[in-house]
Amino acid sequence: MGDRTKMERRLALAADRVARYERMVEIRAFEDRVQGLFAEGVVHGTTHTAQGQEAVAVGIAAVARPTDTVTCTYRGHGMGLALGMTPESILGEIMGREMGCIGGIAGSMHLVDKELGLLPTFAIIGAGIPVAAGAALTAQVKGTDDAAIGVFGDGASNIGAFHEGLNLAAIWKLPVVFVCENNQYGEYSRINLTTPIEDLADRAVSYGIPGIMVDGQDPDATVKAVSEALDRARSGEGPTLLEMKTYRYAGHSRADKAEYRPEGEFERWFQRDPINTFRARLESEGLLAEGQADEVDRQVAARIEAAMETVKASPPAGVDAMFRNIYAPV
Amino acid sequence: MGDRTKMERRLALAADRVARYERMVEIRAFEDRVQGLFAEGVVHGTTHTAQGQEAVAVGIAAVARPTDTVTCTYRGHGMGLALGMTPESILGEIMGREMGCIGGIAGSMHLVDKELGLLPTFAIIGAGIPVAAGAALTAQVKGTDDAAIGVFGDGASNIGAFHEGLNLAAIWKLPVVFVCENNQYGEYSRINLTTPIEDLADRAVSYGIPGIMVDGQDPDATVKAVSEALDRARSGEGPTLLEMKTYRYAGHSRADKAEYRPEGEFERWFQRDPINTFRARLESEGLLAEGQADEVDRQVAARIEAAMETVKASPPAGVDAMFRNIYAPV
Amino acid sequence: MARMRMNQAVAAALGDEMRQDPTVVVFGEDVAAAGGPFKTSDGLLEEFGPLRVRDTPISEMGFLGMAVGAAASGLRPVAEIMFIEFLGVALDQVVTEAAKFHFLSNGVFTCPMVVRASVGAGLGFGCQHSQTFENWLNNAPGLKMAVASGPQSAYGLMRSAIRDPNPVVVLEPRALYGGRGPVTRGEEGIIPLGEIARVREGDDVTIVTAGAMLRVAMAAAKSSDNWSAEVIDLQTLIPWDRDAVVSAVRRTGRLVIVEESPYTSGWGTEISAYVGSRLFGELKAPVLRVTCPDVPVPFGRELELRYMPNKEYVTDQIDQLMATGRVPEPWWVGEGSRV
Amino acid sequence: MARMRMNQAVAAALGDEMRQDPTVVVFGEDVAAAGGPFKTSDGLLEEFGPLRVRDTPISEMGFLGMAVGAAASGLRPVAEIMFIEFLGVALDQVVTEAAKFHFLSNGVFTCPMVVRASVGAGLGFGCQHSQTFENWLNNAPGLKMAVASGPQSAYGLMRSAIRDPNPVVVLEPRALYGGRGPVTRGEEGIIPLGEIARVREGDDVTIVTAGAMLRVAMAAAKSSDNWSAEVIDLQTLIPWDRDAVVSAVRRTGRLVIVEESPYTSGWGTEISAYVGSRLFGELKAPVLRVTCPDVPVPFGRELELRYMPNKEYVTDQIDQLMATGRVPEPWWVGEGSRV
Ligand SMILES: Cc1ncc(C[n+]2csc(CCOP(=O)(O)OP(=O)(O)O)c2C)c(N)n1
Ligand SMILES: Cc1ncc(C[n+]2csc(CCOP(=O)(O)OP(=O)(O)O)c2C)c(N)n1
Ligand SMILES: [Mg+2]
Ligand SMILES: [Mg+2]
Repeated sequence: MGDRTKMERRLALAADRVARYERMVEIRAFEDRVQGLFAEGVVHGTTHTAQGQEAVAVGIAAVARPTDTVTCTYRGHGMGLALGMTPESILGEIMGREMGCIGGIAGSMHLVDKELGLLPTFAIIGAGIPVAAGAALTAQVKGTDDAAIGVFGDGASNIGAFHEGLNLAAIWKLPVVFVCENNQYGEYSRINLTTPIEDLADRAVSYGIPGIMVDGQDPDATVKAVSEALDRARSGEGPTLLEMKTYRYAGHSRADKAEYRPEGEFERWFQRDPINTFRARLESEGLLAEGQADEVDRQVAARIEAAMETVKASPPAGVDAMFRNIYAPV
Repeated sequence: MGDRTKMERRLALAADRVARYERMVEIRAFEDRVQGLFAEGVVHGTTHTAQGQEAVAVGIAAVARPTDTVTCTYRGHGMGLALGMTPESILGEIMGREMGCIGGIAGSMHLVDKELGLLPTFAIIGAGIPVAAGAALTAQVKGTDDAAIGVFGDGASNIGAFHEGLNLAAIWKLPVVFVCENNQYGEYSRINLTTPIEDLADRAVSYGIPGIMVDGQDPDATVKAVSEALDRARSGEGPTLLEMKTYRYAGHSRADKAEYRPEGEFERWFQRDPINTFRARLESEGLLAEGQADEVDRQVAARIEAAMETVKASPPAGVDAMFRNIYAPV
Repeated sequence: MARMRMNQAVAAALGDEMRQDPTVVVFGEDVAAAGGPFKTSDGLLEEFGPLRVRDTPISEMGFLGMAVGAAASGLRPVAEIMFIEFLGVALDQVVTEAAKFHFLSNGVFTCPMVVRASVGAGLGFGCQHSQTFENWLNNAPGLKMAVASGPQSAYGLMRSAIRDPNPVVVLEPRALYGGRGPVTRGEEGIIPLGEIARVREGDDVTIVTAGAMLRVAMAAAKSSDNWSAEVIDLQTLIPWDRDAVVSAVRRTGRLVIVEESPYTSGWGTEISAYVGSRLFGELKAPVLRVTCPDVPVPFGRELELRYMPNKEYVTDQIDQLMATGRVPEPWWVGEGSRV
Repeated sequence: MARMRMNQAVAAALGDEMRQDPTVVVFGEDVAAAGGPFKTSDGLLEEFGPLRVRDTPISEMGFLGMAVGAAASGLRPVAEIMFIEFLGVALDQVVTEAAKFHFLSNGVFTCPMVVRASVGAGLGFGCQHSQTFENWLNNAPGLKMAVASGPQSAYGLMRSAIRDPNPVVVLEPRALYGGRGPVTRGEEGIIPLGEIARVREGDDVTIVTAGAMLRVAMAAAKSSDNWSAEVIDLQTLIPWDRDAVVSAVRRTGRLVIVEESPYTSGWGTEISAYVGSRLFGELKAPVLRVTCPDVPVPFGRELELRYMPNKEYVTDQIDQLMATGRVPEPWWVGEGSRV
């Protein structure tokens, strides 16, 4: 892995399934480490981690172009890493350091990287959905074949912005892919308590667009689904709703121990852990050699630890940062 | 007809199809007269009339109880009359008179009658939809078997409040019926320009509730559909979405001549005019005797003219009305 | 210099910018085929085509969100909110997303979007279609807000708003759409954001106003023999030109704000509080806010006219201020309402 | 008189009202099974059951609309908006529907609903989860708005809010939820809406504050030897008790507002403008607003503490006011930001 640039990190995923595996391992390790940080109480505020959902982020990043636009939520570290952001720039933001992607002034819920196509992530449920459609509008008006990807949760599919965003994108046939990460929970509520249907992909009916259920635990499946939906988008056929069935291993945020989960649920999902399953597949296909996976684990851990040290040693955001970038100069 | 009280007017519709016919004629005549008023320029502001949609309003009023709650839009005169409001109380409001249902302080878009179950009508698209669900919540919590009916347009089915209101009602199995008056237009835009699907009833799929298409030009059909949906609601089976296919004869509001309509469209719909069709049916069934319909027309016209005279002769809202009812006394 | 109605001036500004800048797009409910419910985009669809001029479904949250995304990725969207009240279903995108977009991108993204909204009373639309609601927007650093007071200002402010790299809300008093006036088009017609217009010179009192109240304030100022009033059209409400207003008031010694909004916490409240404190000890009279009462906007021509400040009322209030050196009671105190 | 945390006091108020009045229902996101994201409804589901205590889908517009309908038809709903920002997706129901409901029903319907919302900075939630946004609500006649400053006031105001026949928004500063204090329950613990609390006596200056800033203002008032400050907890922001504030300030001759909000058009602006004009010529010093700067709320403990007024800053500002009789520059002028 070493110290590749973020664009190298991004492009690595395109063709290389082993790189996708590595990135999933990185996300898992990063999120575990971040959770630890908060548990230690060294970081202010809150955080929302994405262990268990790695295959969704990697599936998107592997097929989207850097010139495509991605909107994402406060649960964004995994997506950021997948898209190519460095651990330092995310960790820096989480820890309020100048080297953070927003100068350390915004915290864990807000990540951004223009070169990688990531708009500032959204802490308001549903807000990023019509925004993704807006980026797709740009592509349509300018006549590029770029597309947009709007990522949001199962809970977000109940809010008005979801309905309005999908409807607008459908009627204008905008080049956008809506990815619903159905991780089974919105905060502390299981999806069935707040949502009267089983498969959120069915909501595509309301907009006359394809609604496709995807195994969100399988990076080959997520890559395929996103790739097909992006092709549809780029060729002018309009939006697609992808429901990625996945699972949130951690609690909703920093303090949540997820004690509301039915017994055995986590264990059942963990049997289909995206990392373990993918490793086994790559090993059986001969793409990962004996022992290579362990080596990846070690390298990743070292890389995260190094990032942690770098960030810890770096200066915090200064008071002056508060006054920067309020208005863009005319 | 004569001078029946509003409650008599309401109850008249329950069993008597001829009364429903008369009320439809009344609504048509009332709306035509109101349009004339605005064309003459004697009234301030704007108005939205409902010629062509009479069978929807009458269908609801015929089967809902006065203890049920109805939420409705700015296009509310027909619904108000159907529910039993007197022409005077509506005309008084339209013309800014003290005798108007809100004391003449609110104008054509806002009607109300608590005894008849009509909440203040909503001038913001979609706003009444979750409000209807809220009235249904009251019935559910109090354990009555009352229900609520939320009426809104085709255009409103694109706004977030629609999505959120139906979703909430569905997950809590609230006793509410959602009636979408699909009159083919939202303002000056034909529904196909803003809505990517043909049948709005299909949107029920998103909430796991029945979505039923109804011939909104046939009062027997609307009565039947609302009646079945109310039964469902009252027996605890939850909400229903009824899409009433109908047609707005007039323009969107006061000034609109509806020149954007495709040629022949009005004429095609007018062939299935709800009043004409229903009259023919009642005549063929022997419920309306020869010449009786014409007599109804005359009586209704006279009744509306009398109301007009009464209202014109009545005092306008005074300045003091501006300061009343801002806060309810503690 | 052509004479045109204010709605035509808006359409002219949109057209002129669209001609120069192919990234400007216009959308909203019935703005394309119908040319706008108030004809503020008449002719744009015909000239610029359906890719750049679009009718949206009724979904303000959706299409303002779309404006944010479009602005961030290279367009300059102008979205119409038909009546300012409808922003109540979409405020999040303006105040919590757009206003913070540049900040949240570490200064890398900009969000050059314009939200046009018609505002105000006077046309008999009743209490859910007649408000101004500047207060929804005036506590959101990152956002700009301007308000048109006639054809030229509608034209000039709109062009600046479209060029501005920040999200700008432009309020257009609905009652002014039909009013005609001369309009200078092109670069000379552009009015920079953040600057006042001194519309009238005067020595005894500075009237600060905006939007539809400009003509009321002007009428009052012209009609009085008792005092001579300078009249300032604030034009940009956020950020407002504090220095210009303070120095104007320092000269006359008196500040009167004429505003179409309920009394409590209208936009003029900030002007009053700021100037009152800054010029403490230098003023000859207390700052006076001439506003609407704290009630929902009534329907009915007479009541609506009564609701809004009018020439006679403004004149009378200033007469009293000059005579007594105290803030006079507003008219509605006699009607049983508190200030 | 039990000691409890403010979040417990909120739950106690809800429970006490629910016990007395079977029409009170509580709903919001995760308020039932989880007892509320901030544990402000802990135990209610267990005691009152799932008919009256409900978890909603994420749909603020939907469930506030539902509150309007429920209130109009015979319930007294209390709906939780987890962070005030989320009202940005639902403001319509509060400001355009609920606030005008009684008016639009000719006085026949009432709309006795309560919207609880947590507000403010201090917990590191970043710029989309730390604002106060009172300004969204302060120009909507028909609505009331109160803000809690600790356990007792959270308890007492909430009970009044639930009993009030009008829509009431109750703001709860999130940073105070964990703070403990004595709480008188029952009828004596109830605090009427529309009244101030004079929390401290003093002669030189009247500090008007609310919510989380009460403790800051108190700390400053207690620590100063240079001046003696009366401290008023405004408690109800709409309608605010003008007479009480005016007569208090008349006595001390100086008004300082301490407020957690950006400077421009925070709630204190109205207090400043109103009192400044009413007491023109009677004040010994200009009205001073001690607020946050006009920036998005920053993340990071140090920066957040810097962002909000703190004891030292309030003290220093008042020291300067007393010494110079002028409004001092706020701290951020030195940082390159305008006031
Ligand atoms: C409009 C709005 N309402 C409520 C919240 C609080 N909130 C933050 S995360 C969350 C749950 C979201 O669930 P889901 O969409 O499934 O995403 P996940 O957290 O599972 O990734 C809620 C309710 C919010 N941020 N915005
Ligand atoms: C939130 C909101 N957006 C826009 C409007 C303006 N508006 C009033 S009526 C209307 C069309 C509504 O169409 P539909 O729902 O089909 O009802 P119809 O008028 O046909 O009865 C629009 C866009 C509004 N009142 N509220
Ligand atoms: Mg989820
Ligand atoms: Mg319609």
